[in-house]
Amino acid sequence: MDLNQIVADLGLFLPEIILTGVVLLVVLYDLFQDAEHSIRSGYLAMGGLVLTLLAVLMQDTSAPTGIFSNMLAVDGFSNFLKVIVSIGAILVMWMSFNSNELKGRRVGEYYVLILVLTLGMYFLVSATHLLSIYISLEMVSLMSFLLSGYLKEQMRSNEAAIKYVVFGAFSSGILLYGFSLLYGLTGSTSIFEIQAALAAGNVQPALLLMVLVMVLVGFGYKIAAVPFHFWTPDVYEGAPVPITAFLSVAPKAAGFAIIIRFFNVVFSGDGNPNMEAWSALENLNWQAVISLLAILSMTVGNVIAIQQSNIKRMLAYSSIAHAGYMLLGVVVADQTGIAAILYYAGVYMLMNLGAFFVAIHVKNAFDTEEIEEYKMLGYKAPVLGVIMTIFMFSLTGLPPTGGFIAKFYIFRSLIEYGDMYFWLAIIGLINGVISLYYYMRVVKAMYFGKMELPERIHQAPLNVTVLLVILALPLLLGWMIGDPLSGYAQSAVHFFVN
Amino acid sequence: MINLALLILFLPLLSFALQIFFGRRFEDKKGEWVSVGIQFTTLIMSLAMFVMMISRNDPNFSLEMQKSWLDLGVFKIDLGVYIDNVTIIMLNVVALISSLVHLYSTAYMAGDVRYSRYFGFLGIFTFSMNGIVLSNSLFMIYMFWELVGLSSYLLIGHWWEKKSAADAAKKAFITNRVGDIGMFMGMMIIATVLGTFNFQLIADRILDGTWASNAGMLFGGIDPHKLLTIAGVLVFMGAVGKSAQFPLHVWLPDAMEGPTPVSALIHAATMVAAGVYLTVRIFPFLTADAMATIAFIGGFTALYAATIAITQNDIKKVLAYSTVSQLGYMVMALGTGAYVAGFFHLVTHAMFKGALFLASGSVIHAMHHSLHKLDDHQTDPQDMRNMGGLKAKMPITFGVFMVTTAAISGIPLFSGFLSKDAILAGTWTYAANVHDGWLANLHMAWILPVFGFGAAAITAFYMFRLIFMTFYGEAKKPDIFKHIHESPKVMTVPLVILAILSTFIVFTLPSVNPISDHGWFTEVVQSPETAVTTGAAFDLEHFEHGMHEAHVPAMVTSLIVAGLGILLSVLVYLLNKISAENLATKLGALYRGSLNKWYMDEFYINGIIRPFLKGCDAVGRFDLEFYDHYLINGWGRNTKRTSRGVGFADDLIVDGAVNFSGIIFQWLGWTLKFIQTGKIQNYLIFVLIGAAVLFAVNVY
Amino acid sequence: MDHLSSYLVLSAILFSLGLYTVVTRKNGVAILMGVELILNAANINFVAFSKFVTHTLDGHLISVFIIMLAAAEAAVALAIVLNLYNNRGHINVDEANALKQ
Amino acid sequence: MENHLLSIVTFLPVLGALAIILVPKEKLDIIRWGAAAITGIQLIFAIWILSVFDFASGDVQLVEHFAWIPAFNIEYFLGIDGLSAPMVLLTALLSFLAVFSSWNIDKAHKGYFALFLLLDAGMMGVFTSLDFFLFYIFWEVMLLPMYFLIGIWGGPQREYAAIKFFLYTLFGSVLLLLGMLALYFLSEPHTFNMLILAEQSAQFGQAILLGMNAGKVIFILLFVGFAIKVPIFPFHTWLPLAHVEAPTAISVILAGVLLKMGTYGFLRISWPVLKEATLWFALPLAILGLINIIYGAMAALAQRDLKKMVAYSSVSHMGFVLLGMAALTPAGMNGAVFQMFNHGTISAMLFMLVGVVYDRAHHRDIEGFGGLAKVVPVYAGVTALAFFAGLGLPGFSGFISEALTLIGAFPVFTWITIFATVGIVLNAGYFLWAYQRVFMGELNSKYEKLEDINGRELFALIPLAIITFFLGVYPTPMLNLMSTTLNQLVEVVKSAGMAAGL
Repeated sequence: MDLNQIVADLGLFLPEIILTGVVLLVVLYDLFQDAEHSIRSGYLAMGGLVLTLLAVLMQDTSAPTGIFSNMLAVDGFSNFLKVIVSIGAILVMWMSFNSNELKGRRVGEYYVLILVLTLGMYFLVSATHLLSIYISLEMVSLMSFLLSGYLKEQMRSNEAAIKYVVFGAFSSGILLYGFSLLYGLTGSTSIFEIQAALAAGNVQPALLLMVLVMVLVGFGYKIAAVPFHFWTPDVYEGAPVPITAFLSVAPKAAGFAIIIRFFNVVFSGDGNPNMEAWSALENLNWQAVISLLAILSMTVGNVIAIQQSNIKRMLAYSSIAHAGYMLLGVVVADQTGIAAILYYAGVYMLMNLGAFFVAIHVKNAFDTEEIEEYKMLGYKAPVLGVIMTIFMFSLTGLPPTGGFIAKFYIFRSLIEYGDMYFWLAIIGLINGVISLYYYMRVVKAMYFGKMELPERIHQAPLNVTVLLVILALPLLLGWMIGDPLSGYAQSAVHFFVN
Repeated sequence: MINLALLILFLPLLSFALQIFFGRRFEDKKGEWVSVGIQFTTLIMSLAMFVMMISRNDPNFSLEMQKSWLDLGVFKIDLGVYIDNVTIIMLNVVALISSLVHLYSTAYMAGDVRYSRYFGFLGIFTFSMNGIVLSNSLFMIYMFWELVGLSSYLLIGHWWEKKSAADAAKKAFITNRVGDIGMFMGMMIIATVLGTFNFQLIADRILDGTWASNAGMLFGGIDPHKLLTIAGVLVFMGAVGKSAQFPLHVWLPDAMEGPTPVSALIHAATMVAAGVYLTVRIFPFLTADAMATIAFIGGFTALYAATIAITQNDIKKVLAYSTVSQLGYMVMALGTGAYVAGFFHLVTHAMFKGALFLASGSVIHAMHHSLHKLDDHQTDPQDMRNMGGLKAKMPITFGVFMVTTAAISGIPLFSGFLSKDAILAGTWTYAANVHDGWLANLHMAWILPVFGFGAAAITAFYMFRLIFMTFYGEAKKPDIFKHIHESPKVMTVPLVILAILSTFIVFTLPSVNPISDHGWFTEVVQSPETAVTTGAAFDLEHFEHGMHEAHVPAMVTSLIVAGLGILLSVLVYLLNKISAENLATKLGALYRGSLNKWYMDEFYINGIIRPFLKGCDAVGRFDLEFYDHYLINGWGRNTKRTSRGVGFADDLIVDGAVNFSGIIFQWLGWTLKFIQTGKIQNYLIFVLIGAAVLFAVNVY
Repeated sequence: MDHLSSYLVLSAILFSLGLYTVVTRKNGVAILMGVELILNAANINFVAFSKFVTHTLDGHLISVFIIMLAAAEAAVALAIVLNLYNNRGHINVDEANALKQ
Repeated sequence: MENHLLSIVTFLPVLGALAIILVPKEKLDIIRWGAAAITGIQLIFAIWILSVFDFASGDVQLVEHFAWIPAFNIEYFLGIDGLSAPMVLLTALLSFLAVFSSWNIDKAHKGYFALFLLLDAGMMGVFTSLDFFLFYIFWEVMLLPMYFLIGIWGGPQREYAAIKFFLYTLFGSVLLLLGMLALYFLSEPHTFNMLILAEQSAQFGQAILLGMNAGKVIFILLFVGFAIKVPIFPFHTWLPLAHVEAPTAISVILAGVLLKMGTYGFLRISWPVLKEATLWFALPLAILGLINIIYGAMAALAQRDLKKMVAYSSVSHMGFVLLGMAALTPAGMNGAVFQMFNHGTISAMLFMLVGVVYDRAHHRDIEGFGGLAKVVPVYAGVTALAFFAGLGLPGFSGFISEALTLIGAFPVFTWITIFATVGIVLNAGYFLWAYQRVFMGELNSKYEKLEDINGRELFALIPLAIITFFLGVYPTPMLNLMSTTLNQLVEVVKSAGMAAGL
């Protein structure tokens, strides 16, 4: 480990460097803005993020490498997720520009926090070392705490933040304790070495299982899987809507990234997730644990979502269910399964952000978050209605939307194993049907019922419409024209292995 | 000849189309005469065929033409025309009666609200009836079978404003369908075993052993002979429906709700005889058991219907039951193997019963006009208790009535005597000679002559009762009587023609012996060879010989019983020596039974239809109110109830759509909501518990 | 006290105490202290394993980072708790249940 | 152009829907006539397709085949054979005629016709696609417009009906999806191509899934998916509700085309791909067919709502299809598909007729009419015709198909068929009873001024009546169209069973 190597690695670290630079720049720039114009910092942050995204896209990941003594990996997998979280962040910033909640505040630091959160996720998706995992996880968590409590004077936001903090700190504490045991059991901190040690045997299965559960508490909280989801509804409701949207998408994707990387390396038979014939660690059936988690998440998420009358809460709960679907891919944990998760993450980002964005706009324009009060929206604002319908169908997983293809890929990867996961697929699909029920309530409210045609048709501002179309169109058409996302996701299942 | 037959078949259809599409426009411009013209054209054509047949004088004459209609490669159905002497005679009967009824109707139906449509329906009826007559296969006959059902439905329901008419039409159609499904099942058996519906091929293939070798594929290797019995009886079910045999006879009396000419054409002369015609067609492949069944049903129906006819007061109802009874005769004849006699009776019956109905129509027409003049809409013009003494006012009608009543009662010199006598001789022979079939096995064959002679006596009685009540005695309603007039020529001419055709000589030419049926008819119509080689009831020669021997005793007996019947009738209704009322009270239960048609309708309505409709209701309710509601939606509603108590999410569930999601999910959701307390520390505990459970589950 | 097991027992006790504190205390600051206990339990593990098992400095290194991050976390958390106090006048987490459904 | 006929006929309505969206909503006539024109052109194309279709060949024709999503071997594969050709014609025909039944839609016309055209495209796609994945996409796509069409333009309980329909069918669809994926992975190489799947039929019978014979498990999965559409008892309860609440044109499409998709799915996928399982399940299917026939007819007899009665009659009529299919004899199979077509035309007529009287009287209570024949003779006449066609009177196409299914099923399921014939009587019962109560008897004075059926309504009905009548008298063209394919189907399924020793 010499300095030359570090300097050489910096080349592969370029996106993060740029992002860090942007953060600093925005902080500085924001110093010179008064509250009224602090939104400009937001524009700057968004611009910087676009730049970073370009850097990520330009990075050559054909040869996966570890940088900084294999603390971080630069590979196709992390690259894909960086793209996802960056796009998510950009879209959320765009949404935030239109959010009434943030109007009249000083918002420079808000955007800075989002940037840092993004940076944290950059690290998280590429972490390959217990230390880097923990640090990046904390980075993401801390920023999330702050963002969810951003509406300082609002009781709800406040409460959300405190709960989030307590829950987050608690979970990461347990995670850390698990890490420490893992370190003790294997004597190393790099996930590759840990794997090697575990594969060599000599570790008591029960102890290993305990470690596994502890690790899961930490990761599970990040992706809001049942039973580690309890913070979700409260935080999602209390946080500013754009942040809720962001939390339900980007950190979740990053959380999945670390779960996949961690589990597929540490708890695998040969430590190489790039191989076709991938196998789990012999004495630890962690896939069963994940299956259980997946089933619980899907079912509980759906069941509670049914009860919601507030669209934000409904979307929040349903995000738990979606985490469950994605976990199904983790269960399979082979190349197709991971590709399916990546694909799902991408599609889910589009549709969930889209749905939240419509919700924000409806809140702005009609001042309501109640699903019942979406009444006649389809006629009052036809474009908004149609687009929302597309999002709802996609979230349900109905053809011809991307949501269907995403689910299709997930279930496809399950059924590939024939008997093994067939029941899991059935449960998952039935859950899909249940979800129809609450998503359709939105559609129903928008179109059905006694029709009183509005006098005036509401026209959303151009930038809102443009953003919505950008989100909706790929959902509708993307998969039909060669499905570029699918190709990208498949090529991205390429891990750095030491 | 085939082309001629096809013309006869399709011309009435043209009449139908013209009347339906253009009839209304020409209603005031004698448009009906187009139909009458067409009908008479077919009559001329039929007569031409008849003449050819007589000159050919070949009992084995037959012609067949068929075309592929439906071809699935491995499965095909051909439609075609089969003509033999029976066909030709039947075509003549249909054409003749139909023509006369057309003519008659121009007066009888004058001024009707749906005048042109009436003629159109007569057209489609004639078409379908000709179709039955000309069919060469079971499948084709089935199709036309249903079509006559349709025309019958349309014509019975001609005055659908009356609920009774609409009811009767529906009843006729559905009762017939009950018989038809039997027929269809029989067809399916035959088609499955033999792969054909064609009458000739069926007979051939039974004869060459195809049946015996293939029959085992049904019902798990059933005895072929038994299967043939089943098939035969099932096909005969169609005849039971159409020819109003017990127990499916109930529709025919009700069908009298239709216009009287329709009753004459359809419900007396032709359509109801289609069942007999069908039996004639399937005659070659009926087994002894099947024939015994047919004979028994026919005989029972003959007697049964006759007993009801005694007490009816509606002139058309008497005739209707008499028709049922006479059809029973024909069926019984075929069942006993008296093929020629059965078909012969069909033809003679068509003439005299057609005449009887048209004559009764003439009476009703007169009554109706009289009532119309009196502006009386209460009195029933068909009730014989309102008539009496009409002899003087309506001499032609009366004359026709006398002739045809004589014919139906089996009085010598009239056609009915010949045919009925032949049937009775047949039953006699059967009872004496039969050695197979369940009737013989149970030693019950003697019951058939009992049915036959009993019915003959009763027939004579009630027919004369009808005459006496209607035409003799005092006019019971003098003011009505005052306005009675003889019907116009277009009505009486057909009557007279049919009366003439009810005399013996028409059928015995060139011979003129009034007590023997030898003549052109027995020359051209002869019993076909049976295809059932094993277990036939008796061999043909033996049977003909027996018929010959039974002829005289049967004739004598029938004359005696008819005479007794007439005598009783004279005593009661003409001379009033015996009081009908006293007789009725004395007979008590019997009288009431007869008057109420032995409660068959009540049995059907209360015993079958009502319970079945209740069952349907139950199914309908079960489906929507129980199955769908409880099993599929019910969870939601239960939750609604419980949640009212708990008091949350009410509006959501009232919302209605929840009812699919099910109580389990609701309950789960409720519980989970309960867990979501909002207290962070509870959450943490739950996390710990969750983690512990995960751990525990996977350790074990 | 130079057996690994002693350290592990200590850390386990600390961990349990931490959990107990977090779950039972109502005071926001106290809960954060409980979290610190958990983190320190992990720290002890890391250092102990480092000393007895691996004989490298990896564990020490990690524990240094943990201490640092714990400070950052405390800063954030306290800021939020402070905010709670500003809004409510107390820091009783238990009563923060406005988001209950 | 001939190479792309199927694509054109499938996607033309999508273009039409887009075009209609662009029309300003005030231009009502352009919207209506536009929809009529598009479906009309589609019908012309459908007829063109039949004109170039080779009747003598049982193979797939007019094929359009190229890779679509190569990663999963998903293909864009369209083609028709004797099984789908009648359905293509039926879809185009009913879509065209249903536009005219949609004339009196009273709100949001633009949305209605756009969705209607999308529905049309979805249905057409189901019948033309030969790639299972593509099939599934169309299958589901068709759901969405249906949901809106019932939920927005339906009767008083429309929302409930719509969501129920949606949930029911989606439930079936996910099982279908499972079955589809299972087939995909059991095939080698993995494929959704139905023809290749059919070729590999034998190996599905040998594989194990869920500890059972994979063929049977998949059969059941597909069965539920298809059965809900048919609908087969006990999955039928969405149907009366959806039919009753849907606007007339949509009821027409529902009964005329949608129900056929279920049975089509059986014959297109379950039968050829899961041959052994098909033979295995033939008896239970026949029993279900019998239940459908009798149960549907009995429920129909109990109804007071005319539309509900017609809806249940569909349940009954589809039972014949099922019975014929299960028999696996040429007569039964041809009868079943012919019955699919005939039920399409006849039930379309029935629903249109119910719509006619509902538009005028604003209710459908059978007991609430009486004597209508007096004031609306033409309507009464056409209804009589449709009712008699419905009850299977010879001379109408329904008779032939019902007779064929029964004759075909008889040698195989003798007792079941015997009981099924009772359905013939019951059919006559409810149709005639309803007819009597509505049209006969004393005229209900409320309806003295009832308007007779108008030209537009007749325009939609008469072609159907003519087809019903024509095929009833001369069924050969339609049977020729399908018999080669269907006989082959029977042959391969049977021989596979023989090979498997069933």
